[in-house]
Amino acid sequence: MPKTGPRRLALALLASCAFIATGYRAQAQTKTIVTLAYGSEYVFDTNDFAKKWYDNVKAAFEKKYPDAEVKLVPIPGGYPDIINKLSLLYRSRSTAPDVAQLPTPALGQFQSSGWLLPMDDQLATAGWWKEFPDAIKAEGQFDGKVYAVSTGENDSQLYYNKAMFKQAGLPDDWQPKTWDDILTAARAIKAKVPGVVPLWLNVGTSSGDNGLLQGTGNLLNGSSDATIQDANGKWVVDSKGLREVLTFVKTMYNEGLGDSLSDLFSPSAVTVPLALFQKGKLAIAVGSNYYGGNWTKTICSPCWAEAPQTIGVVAIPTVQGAAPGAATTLGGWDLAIGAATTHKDYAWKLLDVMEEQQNQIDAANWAGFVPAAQSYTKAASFVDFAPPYNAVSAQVLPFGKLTPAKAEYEVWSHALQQATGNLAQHTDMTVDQAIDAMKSYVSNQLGADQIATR
Amino acid sequence: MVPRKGVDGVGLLLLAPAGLLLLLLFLAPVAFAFYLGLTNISLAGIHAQHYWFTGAANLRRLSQDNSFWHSLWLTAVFLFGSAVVGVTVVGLALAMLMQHAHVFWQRLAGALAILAWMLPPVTAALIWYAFSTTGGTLSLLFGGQADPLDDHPMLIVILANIWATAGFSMMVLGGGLRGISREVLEAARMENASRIQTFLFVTLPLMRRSLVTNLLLVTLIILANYALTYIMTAGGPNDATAILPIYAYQQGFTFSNLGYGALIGDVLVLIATGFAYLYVRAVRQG
Amino acid sequence: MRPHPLATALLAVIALLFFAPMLWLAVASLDAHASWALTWPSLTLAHFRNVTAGDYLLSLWNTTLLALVATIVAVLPGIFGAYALSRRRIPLRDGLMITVLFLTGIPVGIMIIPVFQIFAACGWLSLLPTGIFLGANSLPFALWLIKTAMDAVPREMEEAALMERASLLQTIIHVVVPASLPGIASAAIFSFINAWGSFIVPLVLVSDPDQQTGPLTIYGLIAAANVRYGDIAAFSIIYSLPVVILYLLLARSFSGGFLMGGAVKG
Amino acid sequence: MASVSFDHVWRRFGPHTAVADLCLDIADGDFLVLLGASGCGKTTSLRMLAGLDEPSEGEIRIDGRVVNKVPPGERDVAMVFQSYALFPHMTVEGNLTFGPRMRRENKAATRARIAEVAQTLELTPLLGRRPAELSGGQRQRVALGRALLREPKLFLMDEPLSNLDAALRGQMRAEIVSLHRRLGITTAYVTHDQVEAMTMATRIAIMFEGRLHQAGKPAAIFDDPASLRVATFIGAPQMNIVDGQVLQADGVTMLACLGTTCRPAEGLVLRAPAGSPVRIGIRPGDIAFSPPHPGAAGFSGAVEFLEPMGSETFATMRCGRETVVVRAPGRTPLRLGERVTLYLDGRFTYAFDAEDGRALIDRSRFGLADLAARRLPA
Repeated sequence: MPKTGPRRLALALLASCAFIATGYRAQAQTKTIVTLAYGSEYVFDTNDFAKKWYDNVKAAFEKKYPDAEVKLVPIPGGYPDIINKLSLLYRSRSTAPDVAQLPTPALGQFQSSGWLLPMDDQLATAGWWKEFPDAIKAEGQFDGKVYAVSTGENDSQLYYNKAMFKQAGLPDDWQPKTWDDILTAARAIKAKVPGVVPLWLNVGTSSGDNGLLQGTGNLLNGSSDATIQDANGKWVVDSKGLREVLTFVKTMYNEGLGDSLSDLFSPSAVTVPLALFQKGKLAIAVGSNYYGGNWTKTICSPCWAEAPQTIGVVAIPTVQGAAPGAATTLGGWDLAIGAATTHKDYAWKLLDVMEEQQNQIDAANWAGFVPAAQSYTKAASFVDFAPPYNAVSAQVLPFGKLTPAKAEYEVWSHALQQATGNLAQHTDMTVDQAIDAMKSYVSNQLGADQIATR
Repeated sequence: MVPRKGVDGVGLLLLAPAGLLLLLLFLAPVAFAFYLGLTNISLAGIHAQHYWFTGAANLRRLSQDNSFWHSLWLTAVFLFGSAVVGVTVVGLALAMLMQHAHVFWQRLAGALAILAWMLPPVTAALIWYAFSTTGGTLSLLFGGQADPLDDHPMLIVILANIWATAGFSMMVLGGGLRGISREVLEAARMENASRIQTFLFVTLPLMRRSLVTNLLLVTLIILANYALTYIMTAGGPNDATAILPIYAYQQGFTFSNLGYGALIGDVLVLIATGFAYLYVRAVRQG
Repeated sequence: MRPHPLATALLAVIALLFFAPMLWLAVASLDAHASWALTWPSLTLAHFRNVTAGDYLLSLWNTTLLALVATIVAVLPGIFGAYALSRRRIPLRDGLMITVLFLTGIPVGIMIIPVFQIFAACGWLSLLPTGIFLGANSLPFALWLIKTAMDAVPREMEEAALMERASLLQTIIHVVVPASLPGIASAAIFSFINAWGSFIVPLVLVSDPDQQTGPLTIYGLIAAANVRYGDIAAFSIIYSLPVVILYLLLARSFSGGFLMGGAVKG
Repeated sequence: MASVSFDHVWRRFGPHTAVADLCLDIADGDFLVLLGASGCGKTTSLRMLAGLDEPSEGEIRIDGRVVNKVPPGERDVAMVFQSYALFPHMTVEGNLTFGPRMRRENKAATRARIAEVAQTLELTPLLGRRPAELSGGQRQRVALGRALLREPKLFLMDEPLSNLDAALRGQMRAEIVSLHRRLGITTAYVTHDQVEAMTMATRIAIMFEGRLHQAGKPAAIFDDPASLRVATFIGAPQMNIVDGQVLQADGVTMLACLGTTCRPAEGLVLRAPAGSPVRIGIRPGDIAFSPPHPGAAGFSGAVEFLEPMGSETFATMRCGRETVVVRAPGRTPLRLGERVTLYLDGRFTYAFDAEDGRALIDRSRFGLADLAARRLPA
């Protein structure tokens, strides 16, 4: 063997590394390519609608700007998977998407990572932006600049089966004023209507933060004290509000008013009530605004066009009926431009196309959103898509509260999910124990000086 | 000819591709993981791009992290149940029964056990999720309303891991059993030993080495293959199955603490290294 | 030996237990109204039709590519490396072998974060480099398996080739490799299955959706807003098929238990 | 065909010396058997000759050319390994063609050669089989065939018959010998089996612990062992060794042992001073039950043990403090415990130095036949 052997080998290895590295980037491009990343299996009601909507956006954009091309980057999996994948994509300049659809609660993390570009200048010229309610404008705002804009909001409401209510001697035009009213109705159902789940409320860790948004988070926002992070930036682990929520969960599961653990803890827990309602197995649910849309003929997931005759909808009351008398979480999906983009003009133009009225209403209908722009929420094509549900969800939207847009929020959220899950699973657990567990978990993860009790 | 003195250039050249691959794509990342474990790098947030060495801060946090110690305990239970009790016992039972059963069932059981081992973890997880959730096959055996996965999550996860690894164990132990000379067993029979006595006093002692190496290998395999558990339960319900690899993933990817997650991963590396060390010793002593 | 009825009965029970979880997969893949529950199916082939098109096939193709790259990366350097370790004078050989053995015990999940950092910096977040990484990941075990097999090849056989004026490369290719083929084959199968089933690695390291692999497709479906149980089951069956075929092809060698026999002997 | 010469060859493995100062010539056309117990360095010597190993010191020459650094493939030697080293994944034909394929020899010519060699070794019907499907003898012939196909100038064989059963071994012995006679190729053959050495070799080289003790024609090694080690190694049952003394009486040198004396044959020189203690060696067949010449002095022995072998019986006799084995006829009248008188024959009595075991009687001028024909002195 000649002495140069190892060196030649090293050179060959280096060359092949360079080849791999460049081979994937150096495809000849004539058009400007704008990448658009989004959750393909989770955000829209079915993946067919996701495909349809993004294909529409792509076609519309490319028609308007013939020298540019949209490369779709669909991300499969559930809520945490989408966040993880997006975080990973952003970490490398070569894979960071130009435009991405991000969930509201994760915006703070993405912004503070330096991955997002502020777009105040462009927004100043956008008509739709002026129609956004302030609460929704705020969700993408950090240090006075806007980094993300809503592309649809989710809020929650109470759904109930009118036929079962009749059978249980309850009014079919139900107007609960307090949480006790909800429990009372559930108890009546349990007594009079056998074989059905009286009340659905998402608890536990299986759906991640999203489970909280569609479940107990709504109660917290309607409690006496909804503070999650106090004025000093500390995380609230014991408060009157938290105790009210945990007591509600404990009462509900101690009395057997809730669903089975396997439904609650399944990875697709948040969609369980949809199927249960359709099968006539569920009386009341604290659920997200998209249920109504899912039942329509258009979405058909599951198909149940007759739902409005059976399933009523009403705002979730506050704990004792205090003003404003309705509570909901607020959270949706936002569009943001990546800081690593090399053509931010096209990125903005793509974002602008996505915010057009028809696209926003399609997204709202197909993904079960409430559009952010106020004129869109009043458009017949939205309201009449899923009556009476869409009207109610549009009404409660202004009462929504945002969750803190911090990475640490995930820890707090996980602790509350654990607390509610444990109360549902272990009927002998007390509220004090649940609070203690939450306190120790958060102080463990974030540090003892980062927690607060109120 | 291998040169007797000096540097064996040809030998080193032959070893070079494998050595470089291991160095660049194995040892370097492991070393890097130990470094990251002592930094404040996060998946997203202000420390995503700009992170730095934080010394013993993560270590201090680890020592006070109840979730970590709980997770360590869960890992011990999990490994004991699946590797020590499960795979060794089931694997040995399979290997022994294979020698004595009717050939049809021998083939069938062997094929199923090895198939279960070869199935991709995602498929195995899917199968077991469906098997053990309400309404699933297992649930039907208890009347259809039972919810084994949520009522006994650790047990089910252990069973799933046994199911997915016993075939491997069966092959290793089967090899060991075949290595025992028939004459030794016949000698025991000539001494009037019963089947059970023969098993206890002849077969088992002769299998000692196979059993030990099998146990250690299986432990490493199960520890590495946490995708099965992750997909079935994601550590739930309520962290009941949050074994160390899952807790590391959770810290890194759910809570965004990549650095702290890496440190928990490092603990796992140390545990795995411990088992590997025991394995080497067992092999050496043979 | 004469089969023992009790042993047969026990083994039959175990066989059934191993089969029971698989039942759902078969039923759900053919059931028009599939769910997690095991129910009498209303037969349909729609699920199989659904999952043998477009993106599904693409993800299978990607998995195949990934597994093949990983196998080649593990086996080729594995053969030459194992030969060097088995036959050549390598300084600190025992230390190296023990290091290699330690490496086999390190869970791949641990390396995912640093490897991601490295790949992101290199611009390698795609299928081919991921396959190379998975190959490197299987390499220690492959080295160990192949070396064990080569140690068992009589040196005289190589010397006989040497006497016939065969070069070192010819000797390795024509004599050593065929003679240690069982070990090499098990290393190849191990690497292939490892990469084929790999879930977390491509999840993190492959960024292009067009390069998504089979397990991610399944996982994506499980966590979807709208779970298509039948499609998942059907796709899982198709995705697992190559592994089953591999098993059937090699069933005879497996029954010999060769796969680990060598490695365990150390 | 070739001649070989080992010139002060040493081979050390760390502190261990496998071959020490080996000087040995193999003449053109010789069948040299390297004989010795396992670990004596004979295989190492062969491997150095093959080029599979390299001397630490000294030179090996083939046809006068120093080959120390010549790779095995270029020495024009062929080797048959103890395990045959057949390639298990190739057919018999594949094994035979391997070498020519490696050397890129003409394919048609190779085919013709294979047919010829297969014919010679009766391998023709086996060409399509794999080694696993062959019997031990057949494998042996394939290994031989592979070596033959080379048409080498030197044949090396490393215990080629040790894996065969006794009957087959005898048959193959004859085949190899006749092959050698026909082809006349210089052969170096390693074995620990003295029967193989005696029956096959034209010359034998005996090694102990890395050292060559004696080289010569088989009969010469048997008749005139250069040392006690060689004397006891060759011949079965072993030569009896007893303590003795050199006596000088009336100007006649005598050997005394077993309570009797004997005189070496005339013309043999005993290289030891009178009165010195020696080791006396007598082969079992050279102890007689009747006086070899009138007036010969006998000694008494008691039958301790009988080993009837059919055509002969070996009797272990106790003679005072010593025990000797004596060859008796097959249907011997001897009974256990019986006391008989035995006689030594001075012509066939060997003497060795009590210290270093070297032979004290120089017999190189006489073969045993010469001695047997010679009348004994009274």
